[in-house]
Amino acid sequence: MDLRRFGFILLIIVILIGVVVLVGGKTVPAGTIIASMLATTISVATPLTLGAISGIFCERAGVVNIGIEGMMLAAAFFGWFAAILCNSIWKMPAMPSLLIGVVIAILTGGLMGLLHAVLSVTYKVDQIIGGTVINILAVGITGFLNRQLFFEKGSIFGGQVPHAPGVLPRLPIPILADLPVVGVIFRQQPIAILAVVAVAVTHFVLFFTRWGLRTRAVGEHPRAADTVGINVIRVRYANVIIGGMVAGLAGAYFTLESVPSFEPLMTNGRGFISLAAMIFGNWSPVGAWMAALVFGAAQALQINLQFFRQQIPPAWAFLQQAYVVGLIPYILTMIILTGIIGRTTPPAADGVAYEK
Amino acid sequence: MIEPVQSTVWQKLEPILSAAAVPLLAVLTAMLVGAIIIFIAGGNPLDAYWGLLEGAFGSARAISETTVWATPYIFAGLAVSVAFKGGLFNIGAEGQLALGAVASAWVGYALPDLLGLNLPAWIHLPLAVGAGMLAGAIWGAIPGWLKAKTGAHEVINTIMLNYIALNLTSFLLNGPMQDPNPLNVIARTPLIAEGARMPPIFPGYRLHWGFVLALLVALLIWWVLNKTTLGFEIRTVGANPNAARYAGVNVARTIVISMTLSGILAGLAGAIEVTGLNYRHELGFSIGYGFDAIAIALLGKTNPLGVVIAALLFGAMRNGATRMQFLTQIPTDIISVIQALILLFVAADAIIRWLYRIKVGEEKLVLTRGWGG
Amino acid sequence: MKSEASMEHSAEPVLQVKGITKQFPGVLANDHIDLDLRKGEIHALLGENGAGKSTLMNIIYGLYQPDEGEIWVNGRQVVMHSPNDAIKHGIGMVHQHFMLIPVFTVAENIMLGSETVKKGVLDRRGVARRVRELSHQYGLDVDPDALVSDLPVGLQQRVEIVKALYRQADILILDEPTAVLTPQEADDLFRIMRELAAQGISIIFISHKLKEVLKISDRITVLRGGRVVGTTRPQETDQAHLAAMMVGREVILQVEKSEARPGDKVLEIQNLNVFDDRGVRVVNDLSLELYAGEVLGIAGVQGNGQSELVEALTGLRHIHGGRVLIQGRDVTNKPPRAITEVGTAHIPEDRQKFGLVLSYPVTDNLVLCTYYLSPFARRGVLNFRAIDENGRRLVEKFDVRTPSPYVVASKLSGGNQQKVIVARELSRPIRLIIANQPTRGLDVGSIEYIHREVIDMRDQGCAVLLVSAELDEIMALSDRIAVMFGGRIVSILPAARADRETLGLMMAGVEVGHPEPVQAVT
Amino acid sequence: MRKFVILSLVLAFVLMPLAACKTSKEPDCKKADVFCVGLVTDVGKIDDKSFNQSTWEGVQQAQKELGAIVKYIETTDAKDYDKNIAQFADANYDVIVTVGFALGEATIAAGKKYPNVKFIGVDQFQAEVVPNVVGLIFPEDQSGFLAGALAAMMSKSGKIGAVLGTDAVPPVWRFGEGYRAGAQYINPNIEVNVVYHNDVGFDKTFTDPEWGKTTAISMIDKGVDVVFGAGGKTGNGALLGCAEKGVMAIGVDTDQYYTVPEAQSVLLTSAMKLLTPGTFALIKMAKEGKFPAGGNYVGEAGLAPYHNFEDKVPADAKAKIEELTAAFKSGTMQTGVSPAKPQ
Repeated sequence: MDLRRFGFILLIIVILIGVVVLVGGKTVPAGTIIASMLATTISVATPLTLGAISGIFCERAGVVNIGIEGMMLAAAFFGWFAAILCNSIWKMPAMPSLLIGVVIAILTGGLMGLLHAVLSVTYKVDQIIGGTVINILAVGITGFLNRQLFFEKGSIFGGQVPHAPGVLPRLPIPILADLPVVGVIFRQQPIAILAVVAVAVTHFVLFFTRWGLRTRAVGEHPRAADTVGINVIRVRYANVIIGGMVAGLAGAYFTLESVPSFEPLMTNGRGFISLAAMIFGNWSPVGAWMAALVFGAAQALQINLQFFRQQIPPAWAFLQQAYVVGLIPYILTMIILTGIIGRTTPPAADGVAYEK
Repeated sequence: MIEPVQSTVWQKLEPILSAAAVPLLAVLTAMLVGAIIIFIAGGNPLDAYWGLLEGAFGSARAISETTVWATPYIFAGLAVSVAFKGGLFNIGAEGQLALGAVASAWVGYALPDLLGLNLPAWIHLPLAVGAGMLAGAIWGAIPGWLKAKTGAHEVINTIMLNYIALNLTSFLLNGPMQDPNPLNVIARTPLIAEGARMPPIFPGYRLHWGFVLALLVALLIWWVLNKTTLGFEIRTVGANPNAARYAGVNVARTIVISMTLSGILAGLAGAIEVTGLNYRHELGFSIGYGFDAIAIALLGKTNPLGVVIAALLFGAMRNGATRMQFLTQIPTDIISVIQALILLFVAADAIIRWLYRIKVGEEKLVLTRGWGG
Repeated sequence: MKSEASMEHSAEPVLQVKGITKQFPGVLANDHIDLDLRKGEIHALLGENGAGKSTLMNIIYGLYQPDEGEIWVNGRQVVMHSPNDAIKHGIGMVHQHFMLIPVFTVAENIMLGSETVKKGVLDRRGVARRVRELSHQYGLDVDPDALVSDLPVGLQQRVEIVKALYRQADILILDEPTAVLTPQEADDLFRIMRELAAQGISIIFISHKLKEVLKISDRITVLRGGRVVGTTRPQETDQAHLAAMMVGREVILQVEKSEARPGDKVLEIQNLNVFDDRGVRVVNDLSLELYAGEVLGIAGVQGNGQSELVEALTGLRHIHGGRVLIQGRDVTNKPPRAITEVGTAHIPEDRQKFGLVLSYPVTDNLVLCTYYLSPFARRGVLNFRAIDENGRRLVEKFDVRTPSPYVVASKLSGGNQQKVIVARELSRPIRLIIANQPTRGLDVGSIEYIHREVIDMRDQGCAVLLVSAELDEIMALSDRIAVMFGGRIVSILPAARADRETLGLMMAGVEVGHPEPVQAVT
Repeated sequence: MRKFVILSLVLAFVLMPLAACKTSKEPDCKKADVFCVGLVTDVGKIDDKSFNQSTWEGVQQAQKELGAIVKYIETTDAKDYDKNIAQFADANYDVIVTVGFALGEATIAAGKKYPNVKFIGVDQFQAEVVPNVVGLIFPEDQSGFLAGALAAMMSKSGKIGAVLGTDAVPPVWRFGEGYRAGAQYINPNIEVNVVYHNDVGFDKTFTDPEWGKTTAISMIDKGVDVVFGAGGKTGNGALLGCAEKGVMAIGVDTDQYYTVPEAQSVLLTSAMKLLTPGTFALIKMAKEGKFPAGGNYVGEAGLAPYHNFEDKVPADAKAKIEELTAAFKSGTMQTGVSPAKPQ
């Protein structure tokens, strides 16, 4: 695997954390800062990681997916909707409601994936347009339903935002969770844990199983796959739908794990950042995960630099500007794309509809 | 062997017919589906659409407002179309538009003080608009150049540049460029000088010369694309970059030109909003123009004249939405749903062809060949 | 000479196709084709491009569904819905364009589609073992752990064969297997084929090269225009006869042409060095001179740097060392346009990918590299009257078969598409023609037409650089023949003194002594 | 055939609404006995769980208690302000509520254009006096000040924080700076960490709970033990973060003990800015003909009940808050926070 790239990515994370330690070290012990940076980094990285994994499933099978954003948003909404339906209408206890919510979110993602597959595999619609359709559709539908269902007339809850079942609990890993600084890493909520599991599983599936071999073959040279009797269409459908489901899980993170509420547009462009993370990590699950961590660290940096505003030396005053720090992930991505740090090589047949 | 002359006529006619059919049917189908959604949501579709229509065309003022909405849509739609013609996908219209607005606003209010004199309109207005075009040009040229030089895919780069532009604008409007007037509490620039403003065409109506300009620019773009060597090069690179290279077209250069031109048009959209309508740039305006522009370009089949029609349609919807909500209190989000459906049906025209049993096949526009690493 | 093995078994047919018919829009690709293959025989399927060979094979292999007809394997009728069925019935196919995934290893490519899995994990080691066994059994040595992208063509072809054998194929379809091989590599392949046949594998061998067909096969079936013309045995026929069956009339393999009258030096290449996309040096210190009024043929097996050479000459590929002069003007690393402007015509390798914009009307394609010049454009504005006029004239002159000059190029047949390119390139004021595989995949009619045009241009004083993988074409057209191997010109000799065998050896890089170093013939 | 299909559909498209035009029935607001109230939102949705929604609830109260006919229009783009106000004015609505400082100028302009219509400009400080336009403003700085003071008195670590929407919105900025001032008024060397959510689009800054929560937790990790969450859902996110960490939280706008039940256990109080009652009060005055003649109407602000912390907040702290509240009421005390963020 591309060690040079990983080294570079790790370096960035260390630098980002280092900056904060340098700035805030005087007032807050370094250990505490690192711990809090790690915590923020991981929680921000969770949806990005899953989003990127979603992208990897689609693109390794040769289907470009810029609809991750929309898939997340729709899943976030319907998952949350299902959860509160169970909880406050059908009076189920919180835990089952949440779990049902997660399942619905995943299914929603799967449906969006199916739509994408129908458009780009069956109808051979330009895949980027297909993704754009999904993004716009998701914004419209969620915005419209959110209003119709939860606001005054037509609202099933009589205008009141119903009592939400809360969020998924943290599942600390026994001994590890009590470690000093790094302990936070082992005190995560289910979806955050699943994200890391997903990275490992995806890596295994892609590179060590029949499914993965065939998926990659379809993404690299569909005709060759066809001639050895692999059903290109089916493989692409399957992977795009799986990709959608993973994006759905990412969506669930927003409304069922992070906060118990839905807001229009709450995914806030994270789907696109996931896409960047995927490319950043050169279409490899581990790489994408690390890229997501970089973006997480950048976000953490931004929050912490505001927190330590007073401590920032005047020479570095520009760091106080949330705007300036906010640019880091985007600029990084563009640099990566130029291929300065190792060329990014997408699957050969990525984005090309398969004509028999 | 068909007789050439009449064959030319047919060649010119046939595509127009088949091109117009699908988008039109797509719009109608989307409206019908939208009606069903409204109905399920407990609203009265007929009332809603009536409101929409009334709000968009019900009166002279309504029509004027529709053009006001359509103007930026035309520019942005053209921007995306030009990129499409060149085989490029410009998702960055949003950012290019925002920076265009910022730039022309700055020239609009700051230049007189800098020079210490009030410029006459015939200098100031062109300068302000030009600044917007320049800003857009730069923001479009960057991804174009990166694509030409490094093969970095423009889609992801334009998305990134959108966020950068967003942060940049917020920063400027909250800080350096904020209206210093003590009564002002909003993240917005000062009003631009009289000299930099585009007068309304009829007193009392907001319909401004920017709309006329938009129509002219659409014609110009159509002419450039179809009647000039530059257009020929852009289209050739878009249709088959390899053949273009073999034929001696400078592909890299053409890519940069297409994206720059695209950026200029998007920047123009922002500049005109400032100089023709708001007379200042205010944070939060232009939310969602970028994606609407893509929908418009596709609905218009990337044909400049088609784009104008599509833009008028989208403008009418956005404008009429207010009236619709006033009459029926149906959330304006339904417009987004309908627009997404339109885009869906236009993109997957096979669905439409199947629904309405349209036989003619037309080659679908292939805009992207993966990320190109 | 034929393998004894095949004789014994030549009784029961392992594969029979009866009345296969396949209609494509416009063409009847297969018209009630009957064919039978016996156990352990090598059955050649002969026919020129477009005769329907590949279509038939794709049907047998389940890639296409026939409109009519039956397929019988080992006496049982079968229906091939997909390659899966073909594989199930022991049919393996080696495609003309290899179906290998470059970024995969040999083992991965071979197992793809019929993977063995241990506890959910791919059993790479097991596959590698099996591959070694097979390659040993049939004397093809392939390393299962190598990356396909690193292998030479010959080896990739063997990987394809192992791929088929790995799936227990006892019927093997080889589609134009020698197209990309040197005569010597081809001989290796033939050795392998006999070995396979000897061990009871039945082989369908597709080709349009008479000599090798006669050399290797037990039986020969000739296709023409989608029909079976007849089946015969090597010993009952000869080249001329086969050729006649193939094209329906005696082919004039020799284009009759007057003696060349070389004039001044048009193209001069000095110590040219060019790298390919992977940064490998593929044109190696190459020097060459080309004179007005002569055709210089570059013979060589594909992938010996010819394409890169042409790209370098036409400004499409960066030149790392050396100089290129056209009519004395240094055009080294000049952009393509600058080079066309000094009077160079370029007929590219792949007409659809590089030669045409398929979505453009013929008229626009005819001005693809002159659109910016008067009379087609003035001050950046296109003059469509001139463009249309030009289109109509050239369609007339070059006899492009099209309903109208305004039809989009994609609607034209391959031959006519090529004619459009030729028309575009040759209708300009030119001194130098660089043609790369100008007749690949064309029907005899078009081939002859294009050969004529080339010779006419030569007689009008053009210098012609002809790159072709078809030795016959090279020999028919050239006044001098340069053999290219490993990025070098191994030797240049007058066409008169060239014979297939020596050329073949040279193409394989074998040093062949020459009475005297040959320069331009005068 | 195809042309026929197109034609017929075009016809359908044109006729459908025409067929419908009878069905729409508008209440006649011209009649004296019909009291109509319209609301125009800022760029942003009516259900933003922030100022738009709180104001709308005030209007709805007017519907229940005054039998008013109420409607709202959501502004999708700043350029529509005038148009949307005109929708109501042209329909002879009696009162038009415009929400948000951004509509300030548009409201004044409309007030002059439609002298018979009463305009209520929420969060708009109206410097110019137009008889039928009243700005509904709140001393956010004061309730922020009280929140800060209480936080300073309750904090053990000497570190308190605030998670806010963008400071480009004056009320938010005033809450934040008031909070800072109040804390330092109690304890000059207390560490106050105020973080604004500036790095996203204007439309997202109030609806990014995930960011609010992440930020709050990041603060708490660094020893902050009281967090003030102000800014729609973003602020609520902060409260949820506190709930998770079991750290004291202070809500905003309304008594969030009821709007964010998940945070009840940690909710110390809320820095209130009573939009809903304020809006209703003004509408009521308009209905009863007691509408103020221009200028500004200062709405109610202050701290909400302590609820679960009733007996955890020491008496002297309560006393101090009482004292400060009184001082602000009487005007003997100023927060020293300017009305808007200095350039």
